[in-house]
Formats: sequence, structure tokens, C-alpha cells
Amino acid sequence: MSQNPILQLQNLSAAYGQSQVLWDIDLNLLPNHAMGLIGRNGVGKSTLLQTIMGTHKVHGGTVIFDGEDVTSLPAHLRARAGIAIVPQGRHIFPHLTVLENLETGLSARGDRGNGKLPEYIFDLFPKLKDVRSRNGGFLSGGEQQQLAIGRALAGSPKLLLLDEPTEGIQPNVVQQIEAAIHTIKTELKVSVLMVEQRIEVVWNIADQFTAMQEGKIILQDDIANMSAEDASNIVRI
Amino acid sequence: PSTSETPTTSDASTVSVGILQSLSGTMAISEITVKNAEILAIEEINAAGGVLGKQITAIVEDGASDPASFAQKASKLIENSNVATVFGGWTSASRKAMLPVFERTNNLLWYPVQFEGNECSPNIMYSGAQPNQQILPAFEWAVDAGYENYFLIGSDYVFPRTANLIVKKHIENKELSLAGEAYVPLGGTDFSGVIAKVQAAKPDIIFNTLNGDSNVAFFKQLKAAGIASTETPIMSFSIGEQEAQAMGPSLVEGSYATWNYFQSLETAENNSFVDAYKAKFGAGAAITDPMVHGYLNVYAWKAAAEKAGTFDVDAVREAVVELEAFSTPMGMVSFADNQSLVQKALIGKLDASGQFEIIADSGDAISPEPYDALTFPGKVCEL
Amino acid sequence: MFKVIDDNARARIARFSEIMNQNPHIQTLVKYAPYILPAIILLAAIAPFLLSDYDLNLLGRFLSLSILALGLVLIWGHGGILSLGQGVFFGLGGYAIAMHLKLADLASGELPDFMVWSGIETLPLLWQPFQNPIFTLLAIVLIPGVFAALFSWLVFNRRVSGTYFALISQALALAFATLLVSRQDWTGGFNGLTNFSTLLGQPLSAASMNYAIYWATLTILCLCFLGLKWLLSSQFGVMLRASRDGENRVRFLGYNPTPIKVFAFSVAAMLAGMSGALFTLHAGNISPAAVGVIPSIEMIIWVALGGRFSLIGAIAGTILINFSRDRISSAFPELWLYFIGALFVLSVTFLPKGLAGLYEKLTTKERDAS
Amino acid sequence: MTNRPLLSVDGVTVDFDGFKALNSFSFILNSGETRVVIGPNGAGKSTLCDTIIGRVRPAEGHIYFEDVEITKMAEQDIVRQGICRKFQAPGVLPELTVSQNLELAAQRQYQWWKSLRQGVSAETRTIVEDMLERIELTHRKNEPAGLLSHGEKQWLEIGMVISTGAKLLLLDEPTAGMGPAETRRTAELIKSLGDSQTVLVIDHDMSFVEQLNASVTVMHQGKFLFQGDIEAVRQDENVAAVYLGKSA
Amino acid sequence: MDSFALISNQIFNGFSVASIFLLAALGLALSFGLMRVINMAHGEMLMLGGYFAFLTMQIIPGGMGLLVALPVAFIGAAATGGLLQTTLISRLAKRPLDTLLATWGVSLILQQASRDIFGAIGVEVQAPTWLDGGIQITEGIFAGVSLPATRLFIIAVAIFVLIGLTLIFRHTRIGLLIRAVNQDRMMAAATGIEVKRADLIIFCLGSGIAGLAGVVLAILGPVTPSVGQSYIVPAFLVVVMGGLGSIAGTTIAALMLGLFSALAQIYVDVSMAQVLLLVFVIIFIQFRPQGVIAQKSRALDV
Ligand SMILES: Nc1ncnc2c1ncn2[C@@H]1O[C@H](COP(=O)(O)OP(=O)(O)OP(=O)(O)O)[C@@H](O)[C@H]1O
Ligand SMILES: Nc1ncnc2c1ncn2[C@@H]1O[C@H](COP(=O)(O)OP(=O)(O)OP(=O)(O)O)[C@@H](O)[C@H]1O
Ligand SMILES: NC(N)=O
Ligand SMILES: [Mg+2]
Ligand SMILES: [Mg+2]
Repeated sequence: MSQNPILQLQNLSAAYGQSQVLWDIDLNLLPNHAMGLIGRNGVGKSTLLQTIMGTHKVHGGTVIFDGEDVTSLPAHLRARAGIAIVPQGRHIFPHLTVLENLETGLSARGDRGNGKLPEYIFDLFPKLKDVRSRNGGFLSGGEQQQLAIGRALAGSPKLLLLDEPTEGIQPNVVQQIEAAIHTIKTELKVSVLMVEQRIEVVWNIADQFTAMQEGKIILQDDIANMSAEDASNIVRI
Repeated sequence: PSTSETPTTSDASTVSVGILQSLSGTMAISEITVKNAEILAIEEINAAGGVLGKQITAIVEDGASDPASFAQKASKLIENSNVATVFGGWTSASRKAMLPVFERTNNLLWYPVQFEGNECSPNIMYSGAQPNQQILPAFEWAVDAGYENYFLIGSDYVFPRTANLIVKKHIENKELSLAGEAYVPLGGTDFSGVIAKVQAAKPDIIFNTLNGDSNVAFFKQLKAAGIASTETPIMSFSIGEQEAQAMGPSLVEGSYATWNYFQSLETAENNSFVDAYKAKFGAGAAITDPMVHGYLNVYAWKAAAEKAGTFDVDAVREAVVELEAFSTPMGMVSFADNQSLVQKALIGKLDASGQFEIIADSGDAISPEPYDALTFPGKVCEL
Repeated sequence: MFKVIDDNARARIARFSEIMNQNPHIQTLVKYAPYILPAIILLAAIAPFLLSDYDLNLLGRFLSLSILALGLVLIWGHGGILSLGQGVFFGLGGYAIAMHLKLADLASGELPDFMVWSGIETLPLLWQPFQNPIFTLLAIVLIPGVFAALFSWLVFNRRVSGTYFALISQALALAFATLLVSRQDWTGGFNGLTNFSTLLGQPLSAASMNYAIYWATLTILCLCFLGLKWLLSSQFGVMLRASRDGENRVRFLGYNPTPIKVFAFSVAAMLAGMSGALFTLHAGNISPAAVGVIPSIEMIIWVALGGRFSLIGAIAGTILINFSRDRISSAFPELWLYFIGALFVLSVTFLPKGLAGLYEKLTTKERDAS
Repeated sequence: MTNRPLLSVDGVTVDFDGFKALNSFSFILNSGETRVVIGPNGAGKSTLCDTIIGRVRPAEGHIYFEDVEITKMAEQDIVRQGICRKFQAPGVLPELTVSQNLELAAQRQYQWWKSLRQGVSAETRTIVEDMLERIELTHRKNEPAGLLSHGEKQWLEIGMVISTGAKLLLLDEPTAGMGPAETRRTAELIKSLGDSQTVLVIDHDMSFVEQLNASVTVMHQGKFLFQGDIEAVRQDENVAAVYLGKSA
Repeated sequence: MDSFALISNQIFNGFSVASIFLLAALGLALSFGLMRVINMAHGEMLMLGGYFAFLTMQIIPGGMGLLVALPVAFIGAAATGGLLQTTLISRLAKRPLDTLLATWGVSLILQQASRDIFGAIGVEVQAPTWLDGGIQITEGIFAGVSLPATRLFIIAVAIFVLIGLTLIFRHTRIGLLIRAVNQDRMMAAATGIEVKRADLIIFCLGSGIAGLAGVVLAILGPVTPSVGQSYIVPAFLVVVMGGLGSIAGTTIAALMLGLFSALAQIYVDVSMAQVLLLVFVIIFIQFRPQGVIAQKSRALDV
């Protein structure tokens, strides 16, 4: 483990107005690793991802990405630095076509790239090809989820933040998405930080896991060290 | 502007008077010039020793182009600042709003602008033209010149509407014809529809009671539509030297206007007034009819107070109408029993320099008639 | 500015200023907060003995305007409905009473002066019922209320709201003012209606009449204040805030938000109507200049400065701005527009909850600290 | 009384610019039953809810609720007939408190003038207190609902929908974003409703569906595909092909 | 001239009035679409355009002046709009109704400032001689119809702007990004789009177009501190009718209102036509509350 972490959070905290929701978060994610982030509803998982992405304000602490302190960078510059997000609720641009939605993802490359969509997006999600000229807002939930991941990949990110990517997705597509995330990690060499409620998905994909409770990290370990018992404790059956 | 918050009547050596014009809002541009003229008169009088041995203190208030503000400020001047009299007002709306205040407090307002008549209050001195001192002389001039088909266009407020009501009665009476009548909201600048109607009606002459900036739009769009003022002459009732110069004389050159005073009047009194004004307010200033009325109002008040030997409103009011004709930049004038000014009407034609060449006048001074006998039969001014 | 001060009043003033002087700190403000409101009402009630006629008249006007401001708290603060057309309802109330006052001054068969010079020969039908004082009193409230209900129903029922509604209501203000001006024969046109001499047979110029109108205004303001306090804390207030935050959600719980918003808008319009009528009595005239686009939007700034969620704030904002206008525009007429413009920018940007919000923030901070 | 049809959807077609999200779809729900609707993303499940509740109007077909045709009724009138829906994205009223959200749902006095009074009835209060317990939000009842997390909002919304006392509840993915524990509790909540409320549940979480222990309708491409209990669904090849995939 | 010619004339006038409405409304519609913000000081961008035209033509009088004035006014107004956006509007991003009020304050300040600088009375821009005259139809069924060159010029400017905007929005990447920001600002930022710059671009563009409208108005009438105010309310109505952020919708709405206003003026006076314009809009929203071009979405807009 001599590698430098791709993402390093130190003492990170965040708040909504007066009420603080993240407290002193410390977290390291290694390159080409996937981390599963689990915890009950409302503990602040989405807030944490938003804070890393820069769409939510950092209240205190630092975010170091790829060796650089990005704490004070606005979201679009973090995107250009190589962070991409698939937010909870997907946030598809409803009045852009699927193709156009994907093309917006190219902005994250700044002036890099040739302005063309990477082919692997359609390899991962062949369905998107079929609906490419339909407005994003008209897609079903599963289609939108695939689109959201595709859009995030269009910018060739180094770190992909996934917020409950299987929420509301039909079982066989969940499998596809799982497979896709696996491919993204292993073949595209993208690090992944994934919030997920389905422990089995975390199990299948992640190398590390982190459990949160009330805005704090309570447990962090390699997935290999996580016993079934741990898993059930974490989610407090 | 010189302002003061404190009542001053207790001071034995001065007398305060109010000046109430719009210093802000749409009317400010016109009314500030009247305020200037009134201030000029007060300063001249003070320099010459004041009135009844007292220096005049002018308390200036802003009517803000809003009738309710005029009423509010009038009562402030009278009740808080205890002024002896007030010079001010321009729009009829402001005058109408102030009238009850002056009647309630029995103070006196000196009003300087041409208006639609149909009013006479013991607490207002009307020095601006009554309809029979501006509109009707213009109409008679047009009739004499052989124009038969009249198009009336005005801003949508009381002066144009009433003036046109009177003109229409007279057109009917003379068995001439009305080509059309149109009103545009004050400040309106879209004349496309009106001009289409003018084109359709082909009038001999246009009587224009538009106010302010609407005139620019009207003349421009008329020109763009190919209606030349040489073919269809325009007689305006609210374009003075200031407006003409701001509009660019080339746009309005050759059109007519009727007033009781033009800057181009060649008299010694006028020349010295114009010089004094320019010396104080800048050589570029244009001098207009309402300014002269504002200026002469102050002198009339001084003369009346001196004749009465007091600033008491009732005494002053009685004294004004008994004054002999007095000399002003516009010639010899006097106040009639109905408290309006006896004055001549002048018809001018605009030249390239933004000045009016006086091409006709009414001859004798005209007695003011607040109610046009043809339009409002049986109405008389009872003071 | 103090005119007559009797001993009683002197004592109260002394006590009030003692409170103010001794305790310059906010903490004490909190301590005395429960007494401030009664003290203000008391001061307002005895104002006729404290103020010059002119200042009393001004205060009367501003209290009248405050009634309209209360309505804005209801619709804008709690309903999320930004109306840039309150001048219309203000005008309807103002014109209603003005029409009555005009007619009351006339001998039978006579016409108001402006109708004569507009070439009208018989009293228009529209005017006739206003000869009746009872009808007029009802009209002051009901005409704005009904008209507002109709107008807002047409808009809200089609689920048009927010910025769109603001823009449409501004167009309404423009249309109303334009209509008033262009129907000179019915409305007095640009001049408006002015020169009233009697109210219910009593001469308006009498000092006792001034006091009576002032106290009537103060009483009506207090009643409206209490009424609105009740309304805002009722279930209706909850529904109104719910419709503001999630119109569709409310609909899918089985409620129709349209009548809720329409009712609120209509109540605000009735308040505006009363406000206009009282203002007309104090000012002695009503004209399109008081009801169009610009006055309508200025009404918003009173409430924005005072605090759009606070009834007291709205009253305070109204009085504060209007008094400053009287003072500033006399002293520096050309500065007034810069002042009011800057006030718009600054209060909206930095004080989204207005002075009331600021007060709340300061006092709760103090409380937390102690 | 369980066999009287409460809702019948009769040959409904919904056309989005040529795309048929529902294609002559028919469907009957009996009073008191709990029905799960599953199907691939885009099968038309949410559209079915939209159509019942009046957000989307069908091009063809009719919808009857207790023998009253509701196909063309205004949304709030459909709700007043006794149908209430939870949306996929939680929709609570952010600036009202949690209690107030529930009160609004529970009091069911739909005429606006009836709201001109202070406070809510004792009956409403009881329903609300009870519901707060059930959705475990009692400790946050006086906080604005906007401050809740996504999952808490989901619960609140479920609570609101149940509190309306509607005869038919449409729950579109009620467990989206919930962990296993919450999911289980949601299932219990639904099962605890008993016969008084008929429930239509849409979800993709098979373990949740299993816990509900209800009859399952499978949709595909706007059409009916299969109907049966969960075991039968698992066995069906078509369902496996378009929906469940190899494992699950 | 018969009434047929009057009607034909008014239809033509309607197109020119519609062009002004459109130029005045486009900027509003753009920023409303992107930020849900109505800039009440937009009328003052028209006014600035007018004064820029005046100043330009002081330096370059004659026929060329007007052609130079167009870009000058565009850039001048765009820069002012940009300044307004960065200093004020961006601060109020999440409070659209408050922005409306704050920008009204700006509008008052700008009006008073120009009154102090240029005087309350209007300044005048002289139309170049190549805009004198026009097309007068003297024969055929359209006899009596006159098409003044100034009005043809206005229509041409509007068409030019429309084509330009369409090209930008449909066929450039910047157009795509702006549409994305339009629909989901948070997500746009997360995909790497600089949202503030999109705002700024749209705001400058919209203000610039208003500046062009100001030049056009200067040909027709005086340039006064309040010139913007006289066109701003119809422009707002165009936005209301147009549908959210849609150029096509805005264009159609402007045409409908322009033609309606011109045709109404055949039968009623200008004041009444203004009143009827509002009545028309209110009736219109009974049928199409989402505006001429409605955008469909599945989002539950709670
Ligand atoms: N927009 C907001 N405003 C105020 N508070 C918020 C907001 N969004 C979330 N919160 C608060 O922040 C806390 C954390 O919310 P967050 O959405 O990050 O939780 P989460 O772990 O993602 O939950 P879930 O599993 O339900 O998605 C919640 O308790 C909630 O009260
Ligand atoms: N307003 C619309 N316009 C066009 N197409 C639409 C619209 N609404 C839905 N669709 C299409 O109809 C189909 C059915 O959508 P629906 O949301 O009902 O699916 P679903 O079964 O709920 O899917 P999911 O499980 O992902 O929520 C989808 O393919 C979607 O693209
Ligand atoms: N008296 C006037 N011109 O209003
Ligand atoms: Mg979350
Ligand atoms: Mg769905």
C-alpha cells in the first residue's frame, strides 16, 4: 500500500444552514479501488458525496484529490480535475436528448479530448443507443440511471461517485449496472466511491467499505475483512 | 435648491413664500425651469429691497410629479412653514390636488401654465392661458387661413381632452369637419396606429396637444411615414422653445405653435429678462412661456402686497385684480376680476434655430374666460 | 414636532424614553419587548395631542397604507404570491369613497365638475349607487375583494403563479391606471378625484374630523392586524404556506390550492381597498398616479424592508419608508430615487426577512447567549 | 367484501407522442387486497399510477373507482374519491413541520372555508400522533420536513398517504433508497393496514416484494405479462427473461 | 384610402411592433429560462442602447453612425448587464422573486443616473437618410399601404437576431451547455460546466439584444430615461405567453401580441389597446397556461 490515495478527506465537515450533518470525516480511497459507503437513511451519505463533488459547501476540513487540495475549487473545476458523480435521483437534464445529456458530460474534460463520446459508454449500456434521441426526462428510472452513469463516464473521470446507483432499478438491470461498475473499476481504471443500501452489491464490487452513523465514520476496513455479521450489524437489522 | 425646514414668519425682517414644483419625476424637466424663473424674480426683488421692507425667503418643495405629493407639500408649506403664498404647479392634476388645501387654509396659489379652464377658485391666481387665450385664437387663425379638415391628437389627460372638446364644438359651429381625434397615454411613443389613421383621414391641419417626449416620437414617425409638415401643417400647444431645441429643430421646423410669449419677442423687458436668466442659469437656456408666467407671478404678488400694505391673503387677492396693467417680459398685463391674466395670444412658426418666428397675434389683449360660452353655456366664474 | 403635551402624555413619554435611554442594549429590548407594542399603540392613540396637524395627517396616511401592507404579508410572505398590482385594489377602494364624496357634495341634478368639462350630461349608471353611503362602505371592501377573486381565479386556476403572476399583476396595474386616465368622463382622468368637502354631512376641514378619521384609521388597522394574526395562525395559514411550498403536493392530498390562494389574494385586496379609502380621506384626493405600476411596486418595498413574514414589520416598514420619503424628498429631491432604489437592492439582498428578521435574529442570539 | 372490484382499469392506452407507455392495459383491484406491480424499468408502472390519479390522461380506455368513472376527473377530486398516491421522488411540504404535514393529510376537510379555524380536531391529532410513532418520526415532529433526509422523507410521505385514510393507496417505490431494516419495517407497515385500505405497491426490491406476501402483477412494455404469487413469478421464464435475470 | 388599406397597414405595423416586443423580450426570456430570474432593469438596458446610439451618432453622424451604433449598443448594454449579473443577480440566484425586486431598485437608480447625466428631456437620434422614405404601394389591392424604411429596418434587425440566436443555441456546444444549465444547475456544475459563466453569457447576450432594441427605439422616438419602461410591460407579457425559455415560443408570442395590439388600434385608442392586451393574455392562459410552447417533463414540480 505505498500508493498515494486518489481521494483523501481530512476532518471534513458540512452543514445545512445551522445544522451540521457531517462531523470530522477522515477517509482515504486508493487508486483503482472501489469503496462502499453504507449507513442508515439520513446519516449524511449523500451530503458527503455532494461535498466531495463540490456541489455542497465544505464547512471545515480539506478534500485532497489526486494529490491536490481541491477544497476551495468550485464543482465544475473538480469535475475537470476528474471527479464525476451519479447523484441520488439521477438528475438527468429532462429536456435534452439522451445523446445531448451524454455530451454535457464531455465538459468535464475541459479542453482535453476530441469532443467525441467514448464508445465504451454504449458498450456498457446498449439500451442508451436505442433511446439516444429521446428526451432524458421521458426515460424510465432504470434508463435514466444508466444514462447518468454514462454521462459521468463521458468526462473520463478518475473518481466516480455513485449515490445509490441501484435504487429503483429492475433486478436484471441491477446486475448489468453491477457488472458495468465492475468494468469501470477494473478496465477503465476509475476509482469508485459508492453509496449503496444493498449490501450484496457492495460485497460484489467494493474493495473497502466505510460505515457512517449520524454524520460520522464509525468503521472502515477492507471488504475482505467484513464478515456477514459485520454487514448485518452495520445495517442494523 | 434652497430649502428650509423651520418656520420663519416669526422673523420680523423676512417673509417666506413657498415654491412648489416637481423637482423629480417626469415633470421635473419643465418645472425646474419655472422654479428657476420664480427664484430669479425673488432674488431680483430682494436685491431691490424686498417687499414691504422684508426680504423674501423662498422655501422650495418637490411635488415629485405626483398630485398627492403636491397636496401634501402644499399643506406642509402652509401649515408647517407658514408661508405667505405659494408659487407653483404645472399639470392640471397637481393644481386640482392642491386646490382644496388652499381653500381650506385660505392661502393663495400662483399657477403659471396654460390650462383647460373650467375652474375658478378664490385661492388661485391663474396666469397661464385660458382656452380662449391659446386654443381658440389658434383655431381662428387656422380658419382664417382656410383649413377645413382638422385632426386632433393629444396626450391622454385633461388639458388635451377639454381643449379638443372646445375645438370640436367650434368646428361644428363653423360647419367645418373633424378628420379624427386620437389620444396617446402620456409619454407614449408608439404612433403607428395613430399615423395610419392620419394617413387614412388626410386632414388639412393637425392640432397637437401632445405633451413632452411623445412629440418627438410623433414627429419622427410622421416623417418616416412620409407625411411632410409642408403638406399637412401641425399646430402645437405644448411645444415651447425648450422642447423644440431638445427635439432637434430640424424635426419640427416649419410647424406652428401658439403661446402668450415667445423668447423671440423683441422688447427691452424681454431682452433684460432673458439676459438675466441666462446669466444665472447658463447661456444655453431656452426661455418659455410658463417660465415667464412664473416670473411675473412673483412680481404681481409683490405689487399686490404693497398695494394692500399687508401679506394677508384676502387683502392681497383683492389688491391683485385692482392693480394697473404692469410691465412684464411678455408686455403689459393685468389680472381680471376672475383672477386670470389678461394677455395676448401669439402664433409662432418654428425656425431652424429652435426659435419661433411670430407670424400673427391676437391684436388686443384677450380677457380670460374660464368657461367657453359655446361649449359650456351658462357657466360663469363666481368668486 | 410636539404640539400639545398634557401631563398624562408627558409622563408616558418620559417613561417611554426612560426605557429607551436607560437600556440601550438589545438584551433589555428583549426584556421590554412585551411592552413595546402596547406602548406604540398607546402613543399612536394619543398622537393627535402630540403631533402637528401636518404630521398627524402624514401619520394617518401612513397608518392607512399599513393596512395594505398587512395584506402583502398574507399573500407574499405566507402565500408566496408576489403581487405587483396592489395599487389596483387600493385604487378601487380609494375611488369608491372618492365617488361618494364627490356626489355627496352636489345638489341633486348636478354633475361632478370633471364630467361637465368632459361633455357628459347625465350621471353614469356606474356612479349612481355611490350616492348611498352604505353601498359605498360595502363597495370599498367588496369591489376590490370580488374583482381580486375573479382576476386571481382566472390566473391561479390555470396554475400560473410565481414570477408569471408577478408580471401579470404588474400589467394589471398598468392597465388599470391607463383605463382610469383614458376614461376621463367617468373617472376624472389623469387628475383623479379631488376637492371633497363633507363626509356623512360633516365638513372634512374641521379639526375634529381629522381626529375622527385618524382614530378610525388606527382602530381599523388594529382590527385588521388582529384578524390577520388569527388567520395566519389558523389551519388556513397552514394550508396557505403548504400551497406556497408545494402546490401539487397539496393537490394530491385532495385539496384544491386555487381557492386558498384566491381567498388570500382577495382578503389582501379588501385590505388594500380599505387602505385606499382611508388614504383618500387623509390625502383629500385619489388619482391614477397613486395606483399605477410605480406605486404598486413601492408598496412591496415597505413590506420587504419591514419583513415579509411579519405583520408588525410590515407596519413599521411602511411608516419608516413613507416618513423618510417626506423628509428626504423635501431636502434632496433628486436623491430620493437613488435612496429608494438602493433600499430595494440592499434590503432584498441582505435582509431577506427585513427588519423583523433582523430583530428576531438579534434577540434570539441574545437569548441563546444568556 | 374482499371480492368487490375497487378499481378497474379498462383497456387504457397512454400515448406519448406515438410511444405507447400503456397499451390497452386492463387491471382489476379488489377491495382490501394488497397488490404488487413489478416490471422492467419503463414498463409503464408509474404511468399506470399517473393515469389513475389523473396526472396523465389516457388516449383510450376508462378507469372506474367504486363504479364511478374517474377517467376525466380533476386530480383533487380523484383524491377525494379515496385514492392517494406516493410519488417516486418524495414530495413533502418542506417548510411545514413533520406534524403539520401529517395533519394536512389526516384532517380531510377539503373545503377551504373549513380551514378557517385554529388547530386541528382531537381525532386528527390522534391519527397524527399514532402515525408519528409508526413511522418513527415522533422525535422530529416539530422540525420542518425539509430538514429530513431522503429516507425520512420517504417515510413521512408514506405516513401522509396512509393518514389520508384513502381506500386505495398507490405506493410507487416506497423503499427506494432504504436499507434492509427500513425496508422490512415498511413492509410491516403496509401489512398492518389490514383490509380497510387497498394497496398497490410498485417496487423492484424482490426481498421486499416477498415480505409483502401479496399477489404480483408483472407488466412489460405497457402490457400485462404475468400474474401470480411471488413463487409463480420466480418460476416464470418470461419474467426471468425481461425482468429478474439469472439470479434473484 | 379605404379600411382595407388601413387594416393592411396595421398588419404591417403589427409586425414592426412585434419586432420591438421581441427584441425587448428575448433577453428576458433567455435569463428567465436559465435562472428563473426576471430582470426588472431590463428596460434600462433598452435605454442604455438608446443612449449608446445617441453617443455613437454624436461621434459618427450620418448614415454609417447607425450601423456602428448597433454593435456599440450591443456591447455596451451587454457589459452593463454582465456587471449587474455578477454583482447582484448571482448573489440572489435562489430567490427569483427577490431578484425581481432588487433589479427594480437597480432600474430606479439607472433611470435617475441617466436623468442626471443626459437630462430628463429626451435626446434625439437622427435616422440616417438611407432610412428615409420606404415603399409606398399605390396600385392594386394594397394601394395606400406604406411600408416606411425605418420599420422595415426594425423587422430586419429582429430577424437577424433570431437567426443568430437559433444558430448559437442549436448548433454550438455553448448552446448545449446553456440548455443543460437551464434544466439542472447543480448537475450541470457537477458535469464540469461553469454555471456562472453560462449565466453571464446569457445575461450579456440578453442585455445586448435589449441594447439593439434601444437603438431601434431611438430611430422611432426620443431616448429618455424612461424609454425602457414604455416597452417593458408588453415584453413581460410576451415572456408570460412565450413559455419557459423558448425562443420559438417567445417569437410567436411577440407576433401575437404585436399584431393584436396593432389591429386593436384600428377600433380603439392606444390606451384601450393596452388594456385589451392584458385581457388577451389572460384569456390566452385559460387555454395554454404553459405558454405558446410548453415543455413537458415528468418531474413533480413540488
Ligand atoms: N437540503 C437540505 N436542507 C437541510 N437539511 C438537509 C438537506 N438535505 C439533507 N439534510 C439533512 O442532512 C442529513 C443528511 O442527509 P443526506 O441526504 O446526506 O442523508 P443520506 O445518508 O444520503 O440519506 P438517504 O439514505 O436517505 O439518502 C439529513 O438528516 C437531513 O436532515
Ligand atoms: N411524459 C412522457 N413523454 C414521453 N414518454 C414518456 C413520458 N412519461 C413516460 N414516458 C415513457 O413511458 C415509459 C414508461 O414509463 P414509466 O415511468 O411508467 O415506467 P416505470 O414502469 O415506472 O419504470 P421505472 O421502474 O423505471 O420507474 C418509459 O419508457 C418512458 O420513457
Ligand atoms: N395645464 C396643463 N397643461 O396641464
Ligand atoms: Mg442519500
Ligand atoms: Mg416508475
